[in-house]
Amino acid sequence: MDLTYTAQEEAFRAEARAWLEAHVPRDLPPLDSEEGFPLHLEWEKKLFAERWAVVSWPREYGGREASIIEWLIFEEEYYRAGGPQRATQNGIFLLAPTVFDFGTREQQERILPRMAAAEELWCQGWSEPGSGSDLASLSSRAERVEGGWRLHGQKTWCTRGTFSDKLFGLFRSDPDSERHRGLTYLLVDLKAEGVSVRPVDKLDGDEGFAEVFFDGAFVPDEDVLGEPGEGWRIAMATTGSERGLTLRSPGRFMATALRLIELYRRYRETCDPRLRERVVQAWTDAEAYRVYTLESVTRIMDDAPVGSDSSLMKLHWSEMDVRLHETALELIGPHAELDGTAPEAVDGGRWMKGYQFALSGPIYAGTNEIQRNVIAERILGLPRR
Amino acid sequence: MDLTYTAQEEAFRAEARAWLEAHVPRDLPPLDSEEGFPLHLEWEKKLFAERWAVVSWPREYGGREASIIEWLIFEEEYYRAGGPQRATQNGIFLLAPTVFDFGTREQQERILPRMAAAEELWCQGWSEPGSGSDLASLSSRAERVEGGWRLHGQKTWCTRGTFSDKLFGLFRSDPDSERHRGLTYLLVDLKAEGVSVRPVDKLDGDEGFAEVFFDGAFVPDEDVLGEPGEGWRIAMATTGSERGLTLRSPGRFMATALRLIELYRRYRETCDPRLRERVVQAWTDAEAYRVYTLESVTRIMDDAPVGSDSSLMKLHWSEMDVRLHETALELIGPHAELDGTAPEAVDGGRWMKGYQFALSGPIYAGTNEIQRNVIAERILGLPRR
Amino acid sequence: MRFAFSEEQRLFQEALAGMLAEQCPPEAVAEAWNGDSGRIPGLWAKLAEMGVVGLSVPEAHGGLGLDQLDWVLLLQEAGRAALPEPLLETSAVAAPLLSELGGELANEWLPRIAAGEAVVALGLDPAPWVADAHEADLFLLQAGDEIHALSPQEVRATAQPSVDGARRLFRVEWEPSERTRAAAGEGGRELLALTLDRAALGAAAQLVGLARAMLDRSVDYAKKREQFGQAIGAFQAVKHQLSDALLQIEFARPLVAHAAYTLVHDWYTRSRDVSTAKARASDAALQCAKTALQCHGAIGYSFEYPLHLWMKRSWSLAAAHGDAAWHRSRLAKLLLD
Amino acid sequence: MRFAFSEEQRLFQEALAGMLAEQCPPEAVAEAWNGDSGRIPGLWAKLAEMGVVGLSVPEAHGGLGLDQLDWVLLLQEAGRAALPEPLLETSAVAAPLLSELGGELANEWLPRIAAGEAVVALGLDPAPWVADAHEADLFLLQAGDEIHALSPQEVRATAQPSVDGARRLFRVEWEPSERTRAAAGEGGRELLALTLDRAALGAAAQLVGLARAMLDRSVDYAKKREQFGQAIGAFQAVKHQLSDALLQIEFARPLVAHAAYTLVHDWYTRSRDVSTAKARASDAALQCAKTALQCHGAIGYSFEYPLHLWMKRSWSLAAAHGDAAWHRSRLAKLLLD
Repeated sequence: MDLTYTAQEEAFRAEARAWLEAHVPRDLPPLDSEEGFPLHLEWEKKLFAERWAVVSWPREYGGREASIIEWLIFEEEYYRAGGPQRATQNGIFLLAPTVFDFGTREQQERILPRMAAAEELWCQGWSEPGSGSDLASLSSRAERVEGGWRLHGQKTWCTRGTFSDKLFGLFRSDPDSERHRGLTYLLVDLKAEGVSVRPVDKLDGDEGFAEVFFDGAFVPDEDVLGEPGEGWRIAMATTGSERGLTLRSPGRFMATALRLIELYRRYRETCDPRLRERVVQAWTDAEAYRVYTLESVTRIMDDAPVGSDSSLMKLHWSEMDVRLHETALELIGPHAELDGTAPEAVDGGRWMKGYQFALSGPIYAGTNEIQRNVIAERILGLPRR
Repeated sequence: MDLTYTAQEEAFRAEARAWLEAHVPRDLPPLDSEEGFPLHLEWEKKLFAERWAVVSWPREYGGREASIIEWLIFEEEYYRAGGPQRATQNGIFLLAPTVFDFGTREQQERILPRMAAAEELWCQGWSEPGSGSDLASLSSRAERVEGGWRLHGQKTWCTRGTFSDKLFGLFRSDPDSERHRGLTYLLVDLKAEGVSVRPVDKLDGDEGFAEVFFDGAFVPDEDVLGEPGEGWRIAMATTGSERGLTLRSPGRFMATALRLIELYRRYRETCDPRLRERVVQAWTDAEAYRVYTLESVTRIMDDAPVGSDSSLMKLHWSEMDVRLHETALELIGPHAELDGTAPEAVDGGRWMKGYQFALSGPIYAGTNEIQRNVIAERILGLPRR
Repeated sequence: MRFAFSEEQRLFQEALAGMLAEQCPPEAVAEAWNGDSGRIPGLWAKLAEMGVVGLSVPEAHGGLGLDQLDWVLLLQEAGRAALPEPLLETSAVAAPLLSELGGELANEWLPRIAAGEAVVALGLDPAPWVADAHEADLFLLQAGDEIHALSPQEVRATAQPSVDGARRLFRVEWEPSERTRAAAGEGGRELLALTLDRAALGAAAQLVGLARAMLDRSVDYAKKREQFGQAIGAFQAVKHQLSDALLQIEFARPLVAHAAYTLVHDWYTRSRDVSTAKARASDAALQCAKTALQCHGAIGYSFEYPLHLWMKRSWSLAAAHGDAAWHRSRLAKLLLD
Repeated sequence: MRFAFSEEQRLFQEALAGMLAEQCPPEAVAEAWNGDSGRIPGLWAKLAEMGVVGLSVPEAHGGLGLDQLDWVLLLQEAGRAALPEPLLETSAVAAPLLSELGGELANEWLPRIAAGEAVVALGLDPAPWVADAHEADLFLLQAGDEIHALSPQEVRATAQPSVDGARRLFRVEWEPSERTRAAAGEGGRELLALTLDRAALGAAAQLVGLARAMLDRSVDYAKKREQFGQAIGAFQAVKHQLSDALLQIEFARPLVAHAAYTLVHDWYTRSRDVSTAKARASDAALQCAKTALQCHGAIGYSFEYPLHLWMKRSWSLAAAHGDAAWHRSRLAKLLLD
């Protein structure tokens, strides 16, 4: 056990901190809004230009070949400096790991740098109106044609779909197949003929989702990821691997916990005395996640199977995020309900906005009910039924 | 809406309070213990002698024909005065309602007065080793013989079985039947030949349970309650009726909440400040239960169906009881773990003892998981599967 | 001892529920939130016609002369429908306060309230905000132990938009003066305490209705939505969450009626009972909001689906007139000190 | 950065686990609780032989000279087996304290501890109780900033039986004197702080093991016990309770190792990390106790079934050396003030 950072890691941290403190933009409007989106893109391009967009990627794709520990350090520093949610995150965190593992060299070269540079924005196309938690029940289909596939059907809850250029998702390519079989992982151009995108606003009123309709849109063979019919296996292969970590780094939650402590210091004289303990509890939530991640990452470095850790992590971060924000809202009391546009909104309304975002945590990426089933069945070995 | 008590109800309360304050025994050893049991019996006999044992029963069986409101008042006063758990409770609260509804006149006359006078103590025989929550899976059987039935099999978790004279329970009288059919409700003499009783100690070390083994014990026809084969319907008929209320009256929990407030006053200077809110929350739990019961009782008086209220009430009281005791244990901090025999035990160790008892609440009388299913399916109308 | 509403009270509730089902569907609520006033055009007049707006106005002033107990079921329905009208402040709280203040103030304003022609904004501790200032004809504002009555011209109101689009909140600045003073001293203190209890209780009643609406909608959705080959409502995890939501509601609901009774009869337990009701109703609504969203999944998170209207209204009313923590802290003083 | 125990540490853990599986089965624990000493006859000697008892005793005094980090996995195993021996107080806490006190005290007692021939009782704030006074050969007791060393003849011990039959607790009365004083002033304060951290951390490690044992036993039971025609572990409600229990354990477990590391390396975060670990380990064990009982049902409530041994031990250790509230209150001072 050695919990000190190497000189190289410390140097990496110092460099990241210095650059981020100098460059992180303040008070950007929300990413999911008309006015905020171009400013976020600009920030992504700046990150990429200085090789901070995808630190763990190969240099040829714009990265720094950072170790996983360095990646954790970067994340800590990014959120410590107040960096905004990443506009490229669905690409670099959800799709890229699969492209690295299953893409051809040609696909990697064509897709990854443009994704990291925010020249091409990706959205996911997992859910369908009838397929939420039960992903394997999807029915959007890909019909085999000369040189490619024609798509029919509908995807929904495509995060930031209206701002995106491309969509990745599973399509039923074998019409006789059922459940997990006969699905193909396709990369779809949202500007192509036969694709239409309809915005769906989120709880907080921002334009966060899209529905995407396919009416015979064509996808060439070069945009199949992995083997046709193997989509399920390919999509699942990267959940629970080291990449399972990437979307929810401890840095983000620790930064929120530290902001909560700041908030407590401002309200300590007037707030309910019991909130003192709640703030402490929130910090221990974030600290537990940080320390758990260190252990997990060590197992990854040892090439040990990480297994269903990702389900435990998902439960922990999603429920912690709700508690963190609930505590903040209780601290600010009657100011909690104010919209960001209110002159007296605390911290620009970020806590209510953050709460609404946090509430999606237990729902997306596999509801927490599903995660608890997974833990019970795969880790504890309880019978499926 | 009229929440005042009538002059008659107030007079009843005054009489009960005066008598109880003068007679309630202090610091009895536990009911489920060798030394405590005879003292509790003595108390029950005193209650009966003065017609306080079963206030709502007909006068001919030792009651006062008290209204249900008066019964609630009696319970409030009983626990307010510090009255102990009722040694006769399994008889008077669990069996008696069924005897009133389904017993013959002869059975009522033979059974009820002796039960109320604590001359004959009853224990329940619901569970079997393989049948806990799934009561309908029971397999102890009653074989038809001349003039009665012969019993074979085993019952378990018979509360205070070693101290009891009689057992009531369901037995499979039709060997070809399954689940809820073919069961007969029998009243069994525990001293009869072919019955053996083995004590099973509880969590807290007291002799609380018994296993009862039947090896051809004979039960005469006069000890069948209701029709043979109708046992399930008979046993279920009184759950959810007004009698569903009787075992857990609000008076008991309000008395505990008020004792918790006393405890808080003793420890307020040294305890964690957040416990102040927890104590308040515990009191509102008890108050909510009291007020809910007033509403429920009004429905009963209006002959409106009470339905699955009893499941909501069971969830509330059982989880409230655990919270009440957890709060008390946190208040007394390092003293919480002391056994009642420790010289520095707080209040004779009643809080830890009470906590251990409270922990059984979410388990017995239908686990809280089952109750939640019942609420979802019968009240909310969600599909069974 | 009889804990039940009267037949008459039930019938009034049903009538209001029926009217709101027609006049205040989710689409109308959503539209109101986006509108300038936050209201549904014409609905206030219909409520006045029905007698709801003037429920607490004495008959002599054109109202029904009823009390807080008569409000309970009606405000529950208002909550259930997420009614975007100033029913709580103007009708359930300001009207009885004006009656108690009496004199010119009562004579001038009560008939107008009953007729649906006047909206009253209230500025009461502990809330820093004044709702409805954009449309108020009269402001009743607290300064210490005093109550002041001001015209819209005498206050400066700065909008402080809430996430609840129908609760138009404002920071109101104003100067107390002898001319504006309507009550002071012991009398002022007592009236303010009573008014706060009325307001908190009214919010609690609405929260019970909101919670129930969110639960009912979730139950309906869980019966229809299928995943893994069955209705999600057949999954035990969903069942238990919804059962817990019902449990919270059912043990808050009678407390609201109970507090209304002790308020009307001025029992010494009045404030204790109101705080108990408001604390538990707030908790119930907040829990139901989370449960409803979780059982709906992504659809509940979309702006097009109306669940968020109920959720935001719950967040807002749970905070209004003292949140659960404020009321439990008041309870602690009453019970423990 | 490498967050993993060494191969050696893992092997030692396995060896102890194997030995305890044989020597410390639930029946032996139950018997120990009923016995005069609360111990399993002969087990302490075997633990000494294995090197566990003298783990922290310097090699020069016959021990293994290892540190708090080496204790983590061993104390987890002790917790898992509900080991009824004074391992925490005598071996994991008193031994390093005696090393630090040094001099005659160390020379006299450390070899005896390593040989399994001496038991040390500790009286440390905030605990009002002293464990093991009935069999202690040496008492190390706190008086303000001072540490005093006393013989059994110099103290009056009154038994204060705990629900945990192996934790023999006592109220100890004694007089501090110059003769008994082992440390004072700044040095005393520092040693006491370090010792409290060691004790709290040791209790936390045992609690993690206890929690895991209760979970494992519950999972096994839920796989076998059938109701309504299926194993109860197939019901989603049972699955989710057990998943939540695992979640609590898994996010407490690494915190214990982390705190052990910062304690050994004397990072400035030491007390913060220990309090985080103890608070969360206590919470996890208390939650697992409740979950285990609920998933077992009536059988778990019976004295014959050993679950209650683990539950009571959890209640006792969750309170020992500062309960969760105490540690969160300490954390609040460190983080917020």
